Amino acid sequence: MNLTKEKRLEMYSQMLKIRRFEEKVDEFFKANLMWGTCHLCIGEEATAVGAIATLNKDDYITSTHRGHGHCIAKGASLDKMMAELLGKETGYCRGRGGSMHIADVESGNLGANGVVGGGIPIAVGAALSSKMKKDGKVTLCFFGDGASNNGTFHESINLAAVWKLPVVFVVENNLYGMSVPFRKACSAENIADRAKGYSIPGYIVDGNDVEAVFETVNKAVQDARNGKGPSLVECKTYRWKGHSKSDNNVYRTREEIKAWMEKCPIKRYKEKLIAEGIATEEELKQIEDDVEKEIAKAEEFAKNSPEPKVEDVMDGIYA
Amino acid sequence: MNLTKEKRLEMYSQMLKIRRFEEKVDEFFKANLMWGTCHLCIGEEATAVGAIATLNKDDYITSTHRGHGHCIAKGASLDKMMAELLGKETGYCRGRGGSMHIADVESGNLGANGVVGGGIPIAVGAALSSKMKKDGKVTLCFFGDGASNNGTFHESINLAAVWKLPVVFVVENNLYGMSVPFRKACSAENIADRAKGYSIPGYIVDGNDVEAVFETVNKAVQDARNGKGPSLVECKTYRWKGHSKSDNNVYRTREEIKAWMEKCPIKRYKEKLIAEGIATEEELKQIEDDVEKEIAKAEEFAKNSPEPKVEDVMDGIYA
Amino acid sequence: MAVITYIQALRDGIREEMHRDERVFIMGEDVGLYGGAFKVTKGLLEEFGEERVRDTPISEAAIAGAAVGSALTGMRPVAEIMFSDFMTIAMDQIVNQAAKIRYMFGGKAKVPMVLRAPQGSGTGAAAQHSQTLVALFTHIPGLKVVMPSTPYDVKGLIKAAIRDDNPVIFMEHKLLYHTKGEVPEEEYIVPLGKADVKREGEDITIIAGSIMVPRALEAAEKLERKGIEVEVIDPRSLVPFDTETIIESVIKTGRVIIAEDDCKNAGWGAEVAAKIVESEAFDYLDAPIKRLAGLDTPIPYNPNLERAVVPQVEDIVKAVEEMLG
Amino acid sequence: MAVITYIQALRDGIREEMHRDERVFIMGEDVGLYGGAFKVTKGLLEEFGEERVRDTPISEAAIAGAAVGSALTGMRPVAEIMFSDFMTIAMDQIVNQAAKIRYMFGGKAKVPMVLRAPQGSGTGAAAQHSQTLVALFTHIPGLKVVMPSTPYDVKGLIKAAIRDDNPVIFMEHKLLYHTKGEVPEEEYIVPLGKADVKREGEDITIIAGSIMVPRALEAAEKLERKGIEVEVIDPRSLVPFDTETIIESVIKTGRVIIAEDDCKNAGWGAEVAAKIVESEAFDYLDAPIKRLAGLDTPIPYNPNLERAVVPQVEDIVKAVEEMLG
Ligand SMILES: Cc1ncc(C[n+]2csc(CCOP(=O)(O)OP(=O)(O)O)c2C)c(N)n1
Ligand SMILES: Cc1ncc(C[n+]2csc(CCOP(=O)(O)OP(=O)(O)O)c2C)c(N)n1
Ligand SMILES: [Mg+2]
Ligand SMILES: [Mg+2]
Repeated sequence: MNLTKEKRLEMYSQMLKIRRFEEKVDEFFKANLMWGTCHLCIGEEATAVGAIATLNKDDYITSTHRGHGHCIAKGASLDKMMAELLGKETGYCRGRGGSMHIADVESGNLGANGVVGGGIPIAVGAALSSKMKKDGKVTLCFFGDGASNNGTFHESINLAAVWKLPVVFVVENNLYGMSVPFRKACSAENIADRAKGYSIPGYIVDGNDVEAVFETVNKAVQDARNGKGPSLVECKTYRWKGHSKSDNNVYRTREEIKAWMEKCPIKRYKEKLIAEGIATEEELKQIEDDVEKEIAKAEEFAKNSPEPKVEDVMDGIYA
Repeated sequence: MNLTKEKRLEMYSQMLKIRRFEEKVDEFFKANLMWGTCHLCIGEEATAVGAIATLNKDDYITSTHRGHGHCIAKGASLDKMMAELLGKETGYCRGRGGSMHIADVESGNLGANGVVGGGIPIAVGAALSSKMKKDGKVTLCFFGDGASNNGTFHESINLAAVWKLPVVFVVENNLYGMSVPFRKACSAENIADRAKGYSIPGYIVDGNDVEAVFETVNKAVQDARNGKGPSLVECKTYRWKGHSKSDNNVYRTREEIKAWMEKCPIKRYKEKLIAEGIATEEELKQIEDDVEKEIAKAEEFAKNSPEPKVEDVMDGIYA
Repeated sequence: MAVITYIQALRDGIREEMHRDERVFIMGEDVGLYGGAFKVTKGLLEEFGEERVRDTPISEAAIAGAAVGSALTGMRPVAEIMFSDFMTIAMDQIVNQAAKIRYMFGGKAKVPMVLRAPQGSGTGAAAQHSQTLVALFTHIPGLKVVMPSTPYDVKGLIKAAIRDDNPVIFMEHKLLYHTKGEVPEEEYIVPLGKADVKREGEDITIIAGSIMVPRALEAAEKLERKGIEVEVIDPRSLVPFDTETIIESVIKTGRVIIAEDDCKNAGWGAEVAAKIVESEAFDYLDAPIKRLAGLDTPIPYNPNLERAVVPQVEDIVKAVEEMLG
Repeated sequence: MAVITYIQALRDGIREEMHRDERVFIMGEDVGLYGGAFKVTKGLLEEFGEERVRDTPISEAAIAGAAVGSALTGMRPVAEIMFSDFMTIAMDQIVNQAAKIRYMFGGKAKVPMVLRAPQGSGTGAAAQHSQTLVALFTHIPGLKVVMPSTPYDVKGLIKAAIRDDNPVIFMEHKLLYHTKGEVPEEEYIVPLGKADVKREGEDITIIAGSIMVPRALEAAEKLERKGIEVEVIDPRSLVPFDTETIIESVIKTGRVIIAEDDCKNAGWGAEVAAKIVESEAFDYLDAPIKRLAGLDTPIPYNPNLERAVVPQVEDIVKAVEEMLG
């Protein structure tokens, strides 16, 4: 692995962008500016960023209900994301989709998904396209530990494996599916253990270590691109916030949350970058300021954007 | 394992009964006496018999579209089975179900199933009942290699494993799901390899060796009964006939079929019983004659039974 | 009579049945400690323990299938699907197994299970969490389909559903959960298949279900002030369906609006309309039947759009005035 | 014009589209060497090779989902589900993904896929292999739903479906596969959303779909001998639906029978009935609309029972005579 300084700073910037974006969304919710629900990925930034950093610009991803991080890492415009969250016409989905459906198919983001496990077969289909078109693209398929117990996990990975499709399954194991602990829902010791049942490589990686995620997913992506078929990468991580806005976190201890917050992927990476002399405090400060500005700009864009017209409500059902 | 002579002869008798029953059904089809379709299990008798011989009378099974063998091994009346196949009022399902739906819930046969993989979660539910009622029963869940790629396989085994339910999953791997060879449909080397992904024992057994099947399933059943949770037993076997009546077998070679016919589970067991001095030719002949009579009686019963009345067609939709 | 919420009444109904019959148990995603996504089962884990209040993995097909299997073998499961949209994942188990087993088995087995789920839009949850799919289940013989609109009904109907020996699809509405109403202290049952005249009137019949019932009643009050007497009938259960009560009302009023919040095309109101025109009430119709239904679109996220795609009180008022005007 | 079978016409349509557009490909269980359970795709593997004619595992959700994903990224999958009953297993992918993606994504993506399956009873396959579930899909905005009854239509409609940029549910009927009809040598398309008057008549309109079309035509012939002129209309596609053609006919005849072989309750005919009574045709109705539909029961195995649960030619004749008599 040869991560350039540029790539590293880019990853740092992306993680920070995700963190600040999510904090802003949380703020919007608390201020009753946002409608519906949403699932923040604070604490899990390294998985999205490390994994997606391995891709080419035109590769595909499929994402989940907890998908803001994936979008941002895939290079989404914060303006359009924020506008979508506020239900505006300028949002990625013209205000029709909201948090759980942000997508940008043109740029390879095949969409968040409100159905747990619902995106996994779609990723397989995208990889099938790539195989048939020989376009050299790889699809990264994100899902959670909870989704790994859904039938789609099984059918999709099996199909991808028998067809040797260029797709990498990235499971973000944050130890809970909503309130249910991993151990009570999943019979596997590690989700990666399931890989053997599909004769594909299974990897376990520290999901809070962005470079470790990069390294492992990168190997899997290269294999996929080289026609070696799919892999399953399990990233062990944790979400700091409740499952969704309405969650009062009764199922976890303060201590557990605190312990994981100490493993903050962003703080950790910052320390590493400085300790290893890759970047100076000032350089990182500059990045932080830039992110701040981008968030502020997105907020403004979103707030100043027009609502969709009610008379256009039937637009976009059929092509 | 201590198989008594009685048990062994019983198993021989059962296998033979299945073979002759299926041959009779085949005959009915060729004579246009039967309606619909049906899936014969000729060649696979040892899996049904060996597995079900481990059960108590009141234990449960769930079966498949290829289910006649399971029914017979569970002690079904051939009269009522044959009557059902002929669509008669005296059949197990009063002529409403036919081959793919023979069931006898009272006696623990929770039914064949026309949906591949459809019975697997039902087996889990039965085992859940047993656990909650503490009735000490075990459920044997049969399905084919093809079904092991369906989402229900995954969801059901996972659920049974996390709840440690008394159920044994018996997959009859006959190398084909309809026309599609195992290797092209299933990414696992062996289906039993998938057990690890659920942290349960996985066994592979010669499905044409009735005592080997008995031995392995028996261990799994004892474990289930003793609260140790589920296991997955893969029986390697083969069907001699086409997938269903309309199958012209283009996807298999004559040689392959012939090679497997030489591994006939019944012939093999007969030779063993005689070679090991467990039974005499005469004793086995007696069994064969008894089976013959039972089949003839069932045929007569079925043919002489009345059709259901058309005006009763709406009976039995709701309880 | 105590005035309690729909959710409380529903929970009380389940709780009472669990006390009455130890075969009754609950399973679903996050139904235990968390009390369910909408808190319907809150406190039941503490009361009945982990054996009878079971958190499941996110495996809808296995949830429904385990319900089928346990019901078939003597238990009486009440399974929650977190959003009715996800019943699609369990659709084979519902449509091909639960609904058909009894018939396929010659009437010799039974599948006494309840599958509960919240339906409907109005919470900003967008297209995959807001559907009203009740019509799909209505089309499948072997299922019963219930859709209560008040605290009184939800309690009485959940008890009837749990006692019923057939698979019952029990559709709650998210926007009803926190509505309040009178509920007797004494035990009662609301039988499946009995419509309820929520309000009597001579001028027009509104057949409304689920969230459309309070909307129709509110509209009726507004219309009363204009001298229009609206009869509001809540079928409560779609299968079995109380055609009789509806026919009677139509014969009386001669005018019908069917108010539903699902998509109009092939929605549950279509069947109601068809039933009416096939009946003797046809000759009494003074105007074409009107279905006031959701637009045929996935539910949008934006609140203004979301509100626009299902009928609101003012739409009902307008439709009545148009029909009478 | 050549006289060929429905199955041949369907296969020809798929083959022509595969030649025309290399993005079109086939997947499903046993669609390759075996040619599909009903042999619709027979010979296509030999013609197009394994990349474009793909045997899948028995994984209906993954089949539908892979279709969605490949359609979303530029391919045009034609996926076969072996029996339409098993579409229930793929229901989330159909209802929550395929149908909704475009709308949820703000109209900025498209999902051009076809999901084909045989429906209907009459083959002794019993309750889990004989359903007509077309009404379920009709209720889901974002899907198109097609149900061809003749060799001519099936060819023209499969071509239109493959060229359509939306997910199309394409429901064939097992009993139609071996029926024959004229099919032009030249290329043609039957547009989605256009009903076809299969026979003109002045006395009564029968709206029939799928297998009920030949039955209605046979009944019409019998009735002609008794001096009754029946108009038979085949909607061909349920979504989009050609209301206009039907309204016109009803206005002309004043009498309607809807002939469907699915279960009556909330079947596709309910929506047709509702559409008629909501329209200007209401005032022209000389009699209540009659739905001649399947009984509300799972399909039984015994052939006499099986035959009894769906309308046959003689039932249509009788219904017409009753309505006119
Ligand atoms: C099929 C389905 N079932 C249930 C839900 C409700 N739900 C939304 S997120 C969630 C938990 C998902 O857990 P996991 O896959 O681990 O992802 P995480 O939320 O932890 O990121 C649940 C149960 C859903 N959206 N889809
Ligand atoms: C869900 C589903 N998909 C497809 C079918 C059609 N079908 C019936 S049996 C069969 C093959 C099953 O293969 P396997 O599970 O290996 O059992 P086997 O027939 O070999 O005993 C198929 C595809 C079905 N009945 N159910
Ligand atoms: Mg999780
Ligand atoms: Mg097999």
